[in-house]
Amino acid sequence: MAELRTEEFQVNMGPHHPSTHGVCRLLLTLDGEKIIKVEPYIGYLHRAIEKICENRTYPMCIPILDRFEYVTAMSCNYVFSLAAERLAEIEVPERAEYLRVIMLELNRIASHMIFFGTTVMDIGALTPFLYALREREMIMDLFEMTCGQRLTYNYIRIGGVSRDIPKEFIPKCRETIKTIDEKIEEYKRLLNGNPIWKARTIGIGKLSPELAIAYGASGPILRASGVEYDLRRDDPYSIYDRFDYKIPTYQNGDVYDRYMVRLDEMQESCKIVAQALDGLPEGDIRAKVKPNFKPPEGEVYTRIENSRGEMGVHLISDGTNKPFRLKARGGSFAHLQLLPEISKGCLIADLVAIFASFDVILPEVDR
Amino acid sequence: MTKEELKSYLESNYPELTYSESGKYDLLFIVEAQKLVKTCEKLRDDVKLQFNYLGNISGVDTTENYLTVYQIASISNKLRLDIKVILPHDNPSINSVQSVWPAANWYEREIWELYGIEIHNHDNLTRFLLPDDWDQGHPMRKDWDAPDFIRFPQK
Amino acid sequence: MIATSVTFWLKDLLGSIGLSGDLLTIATYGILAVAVFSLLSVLALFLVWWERKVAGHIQQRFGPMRNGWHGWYQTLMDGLKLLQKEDILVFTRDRMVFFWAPIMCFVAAFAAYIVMPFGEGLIVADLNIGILYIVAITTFTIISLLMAGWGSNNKYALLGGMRSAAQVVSYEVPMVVSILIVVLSAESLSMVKIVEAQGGWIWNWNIFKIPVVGLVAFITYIIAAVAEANRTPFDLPEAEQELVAGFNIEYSGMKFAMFFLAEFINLFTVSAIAVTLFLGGWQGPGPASISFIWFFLKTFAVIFLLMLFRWTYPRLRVDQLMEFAWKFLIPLTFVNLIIAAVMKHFGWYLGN
Amino acid sequence: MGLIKKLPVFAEKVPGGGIVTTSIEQVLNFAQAKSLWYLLFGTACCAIELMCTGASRYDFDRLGMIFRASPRQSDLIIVAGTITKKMAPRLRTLYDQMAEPRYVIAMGGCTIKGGPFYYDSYSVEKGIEHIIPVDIYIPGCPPRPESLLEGCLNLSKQIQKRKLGDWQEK
Amino acid sequence: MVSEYISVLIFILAGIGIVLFTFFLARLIRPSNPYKEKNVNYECAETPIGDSWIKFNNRFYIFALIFVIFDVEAVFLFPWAVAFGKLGLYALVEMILFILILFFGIFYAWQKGALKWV
Repeated sequence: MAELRTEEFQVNMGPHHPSTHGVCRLLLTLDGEKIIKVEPYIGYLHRAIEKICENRTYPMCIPILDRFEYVTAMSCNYVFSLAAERLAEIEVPERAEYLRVIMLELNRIASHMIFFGTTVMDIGALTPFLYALREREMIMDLFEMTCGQRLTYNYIRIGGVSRDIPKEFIPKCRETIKTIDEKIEEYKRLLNGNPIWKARTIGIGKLSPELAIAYGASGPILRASGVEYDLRRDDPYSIYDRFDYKIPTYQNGDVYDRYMVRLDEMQESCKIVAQALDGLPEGDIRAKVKPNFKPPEGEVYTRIENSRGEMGVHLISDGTNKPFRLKARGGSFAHLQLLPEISKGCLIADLVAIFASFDVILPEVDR
Repeated sequence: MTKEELKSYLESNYPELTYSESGKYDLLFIVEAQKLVKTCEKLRDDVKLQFNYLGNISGVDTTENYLTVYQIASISNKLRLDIKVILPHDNPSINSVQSVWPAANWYEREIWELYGIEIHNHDNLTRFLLPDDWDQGHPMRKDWDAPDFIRFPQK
Repeated sequence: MIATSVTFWLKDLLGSIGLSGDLLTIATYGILAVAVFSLLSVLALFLVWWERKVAGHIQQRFGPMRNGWHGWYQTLMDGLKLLQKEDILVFTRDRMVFFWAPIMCFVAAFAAYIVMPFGEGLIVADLNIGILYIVAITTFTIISLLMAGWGSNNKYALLGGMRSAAQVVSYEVPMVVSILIVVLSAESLSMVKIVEAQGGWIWNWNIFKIPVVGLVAFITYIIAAVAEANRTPFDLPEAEQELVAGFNIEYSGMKFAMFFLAEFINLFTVSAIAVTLFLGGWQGPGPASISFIWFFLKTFAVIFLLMLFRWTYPRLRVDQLMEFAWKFLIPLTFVNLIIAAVMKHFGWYLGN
Repeated sequence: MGLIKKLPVFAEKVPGGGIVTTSIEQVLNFAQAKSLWYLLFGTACCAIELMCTGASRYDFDRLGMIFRASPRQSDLIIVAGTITKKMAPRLRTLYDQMAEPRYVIAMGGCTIKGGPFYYDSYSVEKGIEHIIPVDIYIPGCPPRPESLLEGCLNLSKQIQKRKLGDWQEK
Repeated sequence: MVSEYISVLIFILAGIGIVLFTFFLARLIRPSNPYKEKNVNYECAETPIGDSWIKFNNRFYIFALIFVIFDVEAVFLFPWAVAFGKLGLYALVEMILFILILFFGIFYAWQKGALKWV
């Protein structure tokens, strides 16, 4: 075909756009429908969490960090508590560790449910979104009966957890993870055989393992590119070494693999929760921590495996009751950076699919 | 490689790195600002270490100095390491490690914006987290103040 | 022409009060136009409500519940509300194009109903080029969408309009060729004749009458029709997740309502054509006076099928959509047409 | 244009005209109140609860509320989540671009007064009422879906109390 | 006596009339408050960059061109289909040839990459 000269034009995608999952602005340079260039602009949700945490005592930081990554608020609670515990060298009681694992894994499932729903919706199927949220509600019920909140929990505290689970929790939790496990099989049946779904996801947004590592990708995105790396196993924390679970890894690094990794991960999380419920010991739920918690001077970088990859907290203490510096690191920050690299030359519809498959959540980027 | 082995390996093979006691859980080494990029390249290309993954870069204002802390990891060898650079309080500047880990791009932009640390050899230093018409300086600095920012007294 | 035709009945009625000549014809068609419009408004209101109920039940919720029994007057409220909405006129728009696009969209959808046989004798005018006329007039929808996209001077709208033009144009060909198979079988373009040719038992319906070929033609027609009506999985022109709202992004109030109305009228049109061409139209047991019931039952069944598609499938990408049309659907329909012609020539048809 | 505003003036002169005005007013307000299409807009935590409210268990569609992605076609903007100083002008733009009559629900603590946590933050807008006029405030961090539904029902009641042509004043 | 095709004209006029009437009705009761910020183009709450009336990517037009060929073909096929019974074997063979020639056309376009999107 002879080259006909056409004009490139620039379109703003966001900050108010249904598929940016929040307030991210992508400045697209387009030629027809083809994307020449993507420039992310962030900061529309920059709430200065790091600055205001320097102004709070340690226990007061936990509810603020809830809002750092509200879809998996348990992880935020946990990573901060872990950092503080490592600074002050606090031993956490056995039962608290088990409860933490149960909550973290349930929260991971809830977060992946949101991913599943929004991704499938962005590719055009509206119904699975509602199915995913229906299952998520069951987990919300469990959280609600434990800590009274649906989204921002403030449950995992320095030295343990805030309160014990009620009696009805265990049977209900078993039932929930059983249902969810079945439902995930149903999702797979619903979508994986669908030729449109396959055409829209397989081979789209390929991410090579080298590029993924160079750009600091982590979590499911790294695993979808064929790098078997999971901080639960490779940088052990809590009691994850006691459970038997697989680390789902796929090789192609496309949208489909990122989606499959997360679906499989939900099922693995169900397994971990079941084992943790079996092994749940009796005992204290919190170590003795003074209300005016003052860790000794020092600094620590703690990282855990969140549903969006490596979530880290760099905590510097100067011996007072307030953190001297708190730097929160979320997986999405690195992933959003990766977006311009792999979405060159694809169509708008693909960009939406890739963005969705990264499962970027904006407060984690903007903080 | 365990933590102790890594520490002794780094101490024997990397004279430019000095061990710091303040790191509580992970290893923390201090490097001079001029040697940063070279050392990082060496760490990344070292076959025994392969620190190919940059997790995070934090900027810190200690009121006497500025620090940038690089949290790096090796995916294949499952190692963790923190590298700290101490910068002077007047006109702090540092070389970009973007050539070593492309991931550094945004972290360095953030440090440039929030701490006012100059980054050399960076390809895209533009407004980032703050509003486009922001003119109130670098908010993460400890001495930063603004009318609607309330600082609580330290106990 | 049968005397039971509603047009002739109306003509008689108007003739008896003293009208005659051209004025009589014009008055007759004028009254019928208003009648068809009323019917279509009610149908569109019902279809929107039904769509929301179907969507709700597929998604394990209820859909509208609060406004009347199971929300039966919900869409009426929506319409009344849209009537009260401000009409936003973007400064940079193209005045004429922006204004005429919704009108054209509605008129294109509305004018197709001249030749729609709702029942035996329930047809406005049995034009002898019936089906060709429908194909021609509904194509105006593309132009209106393109006009809407261009006239708004909005990049998302422009992309939506361009997409819809490319899409409808591509799916026009398989649709026309699928229709040709029926024309070949009935040897007429008149909608009434096509339906009458399918009288008698169920195997006289075109879908069964031409073994296999008829079924394939029906399926290709439905696929093309879904694309023509801009519904999922081919709803690219207004893909919410990609183009925010597509071609109608700048339209508000009544102008948007016209697009909305036209969309659902088109949905009914394509289903009614599918019924007329392939599923025997009004044919069914019972006297002629209840034939319209059969027509509506069948049409609603087809619409229900299209709704199921909409709420279960993901959306195709624009290049995949085009490739599917040009590389698969068009060759398939042409091969199908050749086979149908050969079968017709050798008389391998069922029935009649 | 805007003839409806003059209707009460005419109607007063006609005997029984008041009844006509009132009934038209009631019908129009009822239609508005029963068909609130909300703008798909959320910034932070509250957006997740907004999503949950649209989903199966709570189901906005029951009340006749569906989401529209374009502000031109929506009646209601549910400001779900923190509005920062960078986002504030964009929120104003969005509000400006909505077709009247338009309503605003401020959902969650951040939109009411800058949130329970961000009172000393340099980048958070302390309440959206200095950006756009608000009809309903829903407290909570984030509010539960039930309270959002309650807020929407209250808005619906509020709309039904309006006088003819009132919405033009805003 | 006008033919029944006048119905098309009447329906189109009636359609336009009905829509204009509803627009008029809406004009009576809707509020109207245009101001500068409201009437700028919506582009995800940002100010639009540049005009959207530009030389657009030609992809869309190529499909339109190919479509014209096929639609003209369909127009030829309609009379053939109607009169098929009377024409016999000759028409059948003729039309198969005609379709095949067009097929070569589409394959040519396919080979040349005209059916590829990007």
